[in-house]
Amino acid sequence: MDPPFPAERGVDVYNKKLGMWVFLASEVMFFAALIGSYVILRFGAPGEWAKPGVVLNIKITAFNTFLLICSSVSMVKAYAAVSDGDIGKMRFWLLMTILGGACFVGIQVFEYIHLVERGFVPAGVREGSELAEMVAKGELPGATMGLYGSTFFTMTGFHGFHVTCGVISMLFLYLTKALPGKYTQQDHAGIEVVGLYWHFVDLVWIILFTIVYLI
Amino acid sequence: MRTLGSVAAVGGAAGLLVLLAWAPNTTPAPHRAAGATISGKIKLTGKPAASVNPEIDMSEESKCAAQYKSTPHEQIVMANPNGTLGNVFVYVKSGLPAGAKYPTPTTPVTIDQQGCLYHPRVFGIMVNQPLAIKNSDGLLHNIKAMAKKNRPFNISQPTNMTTDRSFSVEEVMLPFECNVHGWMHAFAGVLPHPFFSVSGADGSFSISGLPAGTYTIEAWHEKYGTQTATVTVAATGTKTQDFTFTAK
Amino acid sequence: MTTVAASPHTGHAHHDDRSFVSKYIFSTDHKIIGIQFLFLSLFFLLVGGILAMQIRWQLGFPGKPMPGGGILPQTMAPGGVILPEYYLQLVTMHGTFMVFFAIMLLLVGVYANFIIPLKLGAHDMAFPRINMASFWSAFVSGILMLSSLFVADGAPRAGWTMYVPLSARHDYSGVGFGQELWSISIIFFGLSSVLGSLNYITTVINNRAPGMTWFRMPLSVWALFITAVLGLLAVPVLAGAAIMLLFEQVLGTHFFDPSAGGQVLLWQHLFWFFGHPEVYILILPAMGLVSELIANGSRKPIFGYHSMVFAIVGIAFLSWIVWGHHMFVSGMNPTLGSSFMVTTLLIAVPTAIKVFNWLSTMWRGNLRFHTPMLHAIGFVTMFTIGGLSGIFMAATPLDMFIHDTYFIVAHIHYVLFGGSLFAIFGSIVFWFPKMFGRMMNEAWGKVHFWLTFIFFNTTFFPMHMIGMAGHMRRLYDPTIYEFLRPVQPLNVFISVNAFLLFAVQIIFFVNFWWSLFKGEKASQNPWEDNGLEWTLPNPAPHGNWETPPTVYRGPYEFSAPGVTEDYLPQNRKLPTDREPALSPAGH
Amino acid sequence: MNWWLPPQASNFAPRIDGMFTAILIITAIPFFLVEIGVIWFVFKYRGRPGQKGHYTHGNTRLEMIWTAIPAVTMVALGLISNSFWVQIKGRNSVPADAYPVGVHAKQFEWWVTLPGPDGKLGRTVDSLISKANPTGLDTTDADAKDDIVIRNQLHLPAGRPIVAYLTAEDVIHSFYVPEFRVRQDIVPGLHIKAWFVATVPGKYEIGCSQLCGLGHYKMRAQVTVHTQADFDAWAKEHAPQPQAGGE
Repeated sequence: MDPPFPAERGVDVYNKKLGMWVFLASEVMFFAALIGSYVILRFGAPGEWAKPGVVLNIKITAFNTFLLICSSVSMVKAYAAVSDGDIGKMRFWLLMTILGGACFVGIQVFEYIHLVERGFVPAGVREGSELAEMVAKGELPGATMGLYGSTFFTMTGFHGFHVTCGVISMLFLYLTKALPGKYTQQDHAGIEVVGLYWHFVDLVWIILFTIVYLI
Repeated sequence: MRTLGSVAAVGGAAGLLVLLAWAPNTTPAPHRAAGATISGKIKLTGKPAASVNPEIDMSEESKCAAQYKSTPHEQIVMANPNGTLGNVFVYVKSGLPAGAKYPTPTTPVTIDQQGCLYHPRVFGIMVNQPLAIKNSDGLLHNIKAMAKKNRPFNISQPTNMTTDRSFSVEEVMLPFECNVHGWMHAFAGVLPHPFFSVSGADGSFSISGLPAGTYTIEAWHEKYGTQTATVTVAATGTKTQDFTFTAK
Repeated sequence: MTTVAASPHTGHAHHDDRSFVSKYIFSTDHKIIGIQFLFLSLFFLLVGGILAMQIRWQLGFPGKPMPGGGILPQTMAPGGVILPEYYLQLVTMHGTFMVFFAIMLLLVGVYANFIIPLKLGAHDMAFPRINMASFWSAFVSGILMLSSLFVADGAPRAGWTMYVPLSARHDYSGVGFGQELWSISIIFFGLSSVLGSLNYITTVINNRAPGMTWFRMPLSVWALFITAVLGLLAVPVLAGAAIMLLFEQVLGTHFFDPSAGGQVLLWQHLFWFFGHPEVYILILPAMGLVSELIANGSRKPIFGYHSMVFAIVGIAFLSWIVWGHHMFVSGMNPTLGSSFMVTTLLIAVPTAIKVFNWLSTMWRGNLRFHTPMLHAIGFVTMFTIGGLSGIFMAATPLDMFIHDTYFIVAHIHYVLFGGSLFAIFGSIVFWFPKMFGRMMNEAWGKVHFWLTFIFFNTTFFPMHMIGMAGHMRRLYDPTIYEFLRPVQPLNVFISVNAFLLFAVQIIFFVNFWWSLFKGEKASQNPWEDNGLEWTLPNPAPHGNWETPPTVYRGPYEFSAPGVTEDYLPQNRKLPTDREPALSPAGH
Repeated sequence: MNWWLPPQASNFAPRIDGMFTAILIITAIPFFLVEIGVIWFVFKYRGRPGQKGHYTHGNTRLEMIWTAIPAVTMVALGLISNSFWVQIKGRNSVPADAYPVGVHAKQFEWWVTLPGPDGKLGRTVDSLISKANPTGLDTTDADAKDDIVIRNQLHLPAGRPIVAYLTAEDVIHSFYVPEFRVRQDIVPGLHIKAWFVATVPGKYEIGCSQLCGLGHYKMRAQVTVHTQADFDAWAKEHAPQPQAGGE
């Protein structure tokens, strides 16, 4: 029950927002499990980890990261706009956010396709592929490529899944709430709540980008 | 929706797997048409090292150990007194008319686990022909079929019993092992046609019922590898083709 | 997902004009969802029991054809003789069903849903639709898990703890698709659990009726609240692990594959990091529910309410830093073992506080031995044994001997059956009138309790002994071992009593179904309890309250001086009570 | 049948059993306190119509007491058992003169390597593992020449420290000898040591106590503890034939 139904004072946060905070707590644990496993596996790995930038294309992903951060900013702008009661601006910035997220997913899919073509798969390196030759030449450490593939695709894959969910729910809000003008200066919980989720996803990506691509 | 979806998916997948595992074959027993025969002997030159067939310590399986007067040995190399080699799988590798279909026999091939060894150790079986896995020891054996092309299985038989299985695609050779008794190994040649044979105690084999043509024959031994030969046969009559393996 | 959270709920108890489907199947009413969970979890409780009976048959009479086993397919039990592969499936699925789908759903699914809003004086959960989603994903999860028994090569065979590499490699275990189904099912289960938890937490924080301050909340709500926090944070870890396991099977990843640098112990760390909070998810709510029953049955305020709350919080906190005690002999660094031992032993402290407080609650009470009270007393006595036997395995050197023996099996059954299940039986009887408007039959309820109590002990106590004799877990045929042949008669004894234990549960099921339709109509407050739920008609209407109740006192004001009855509902206004300060509307 | 712990046959057994008894006594106190308390209250305070319970919300001092006592006991217990734990499994607890034996677990067999006269175990290499050489013993290694490799049998000299080098080929197994009170999981990819002293000559059993698959219950080996003299005789008699360890 959302207030005004009279209730004992809880935290001064309305239910949907509180619910999202609570949900994000569980998301933190989920990613903590994946990232923690990655850290453990990488430190316990038999020998060298592949050098950054050899398998993964840092430039494209860096741009992708930039894109996601921008979409976070546009989300903030959308929220600011609706708080000022400027519905038109809110629509615009929400659309920008959706586009940013969609592009991110698109680029990630493109990146996956490219990696698989080069022979980088969750199981490690595909026989007879370009990367397999590099392993044979000793440019890549064969011993750890299996772990590399497993952790990379699992972590980035599930992040991508979260971004997709975010884009879908934002699109849903845009079509069912923003366009029909259901959001007002007083009532715009959806924007704020989905915004929280979006910033979280963004934050997770910055961590992933650092530990998976850069280090 | 999601509920129905996943349930249906699971159901479907389950059904599919079941079909794969237990595809029934009701084709009548083939009546082998008269045709050419390829027969011969598998010769063995040289003397295999004593260590080639290691001793088996069956002490913990008294039931099995009781069946042997002297210490049992593995039968990796079955060197016959007459200088021939047994347990060699000989089969037509290629040359058969493309697209020819051969009826699947319904009579099962039986592999018996007796005295903690597989009998036979090497055998041929046709695709979809039933394989009767028999446990005559009355103690736990597990049968692990380490198939690459077929669906692998790993089942157990805690007591006297028979389990039926079959294989859906050609696979030469398909190894079996028992993990409870690490020395137990067997090999099956799964073929889509009936033109195979295993050399016996006299080292001889014979493949009959072949239509006229030129065939590549392969002889396989679990330790000494494979040898091939090309043989041309007329509509009838017998061709002799020997193989010679060298003991290492 | 956030969009689902929108809840256009209008809390009007009168003119309930919902269609049958929206009322009973895709219902958003927390009470209906609780009842749906009740039927679902009781079903899985039955399934788990049936599997257990087959396990006991094989252990008591190894290799003998099982009566009625003939109906099982050749791949499970040819001629009724259970095969090792089927035995391992039984062991695995019994654990999985009982832990995840029976006990956990009964406590967290049924009572969190049914009790929290009622006891807090809320119209419904904070997010009714998420609540519904939580039930249906649990349902899907259960169906998937059940279906794994029927796919080719059957259900998983690696034990409910799914230790890799056995669970990760089909050629090691001989399992097929069933293994993947376990992981998929667990992922759905995780979703359900998280959706449920965030609902409970939000509701408890924000939707308490005026005057229902934190320390006026019933202990059951406290326990369920803390449990929800544990579930919220622990289950995602399991989901993550299950996903890795799934990828290991279908994508050929190498997380747990030592030949490619993966780490086998990683799974155990992830699993038990979830698994130990899970253990308390399975017992904390039971403790809370029992506190209600004991206070009501003793007609006395709960002894040391605050220390009870702090004990719950303490146990919950410790549960995060004890997971290693499942891994003392797993090859984990022994120094870690030392620290985990200390934290584990410390859990005995809050647990002891609770037990002593229950005991002192009965002290100088005016005890009413209704069925719920009997079950509550059963809980206290049996849980004490389970708790104390835990100290044996907490001591690392001793654990080296009894780990993975039947001593552990005995311990967990004393906690989960003697503990949780007694609390659940008691609670079902206690809240039955509020759920269905009828009473369960008291006489048969008492018979069921006593027979269960007796056969429970004759079944599980001897397990301590065969454990001391060194009886390993998950053995298909213990008589293979010379040192176990002497204890085989005890195995037979256990099996026979297990069958009897199962048989007497029929009394409960019959009583349950009979009372559902024929039980005597319940008065509004049949147990003379103080909880807000008892101020509602039976069964409670949709939306619970037309005007929210106002709370003036704690939940355990039994036998209060200056009141004629020996109970005092939380919302009855005495002349001395002041109105609570309301939170500003729309805070 | 035996209603108590199995016979003691290792240096650890007496102390572990001692702990068992000690904890049994410690736990017996609260056990009887609670159970007798419950029974007593059930009879003494059974409900009488028209009567009320005693109205109290608790007693802080009392609660302090029954918080403090368990806390102290548990910490003490922890410290005591930890000192012992360190002796059993501690990183450098293995005596220097311990007699090494290799125990290699695979579905569903135990392969034991005894060092032979030189008292040194030969190097083992996973890549060498084959049907003919189940432990992957590297025969080029000088120490390996006299190693004795046997299946499902473990022969030990009594009265001297033994250190078992535990390796697993496929899944997790667990080395467990009840009479020794010794249990250690064997994890693929890890090299784990377990040490003990077998004190009483005789025959015992190794059981696999970690679920390892279809044949788990059948994964059993015989332990024979000899007196030093018998052991040497046995070792001489089973000195490896040239082909021990395959070609």
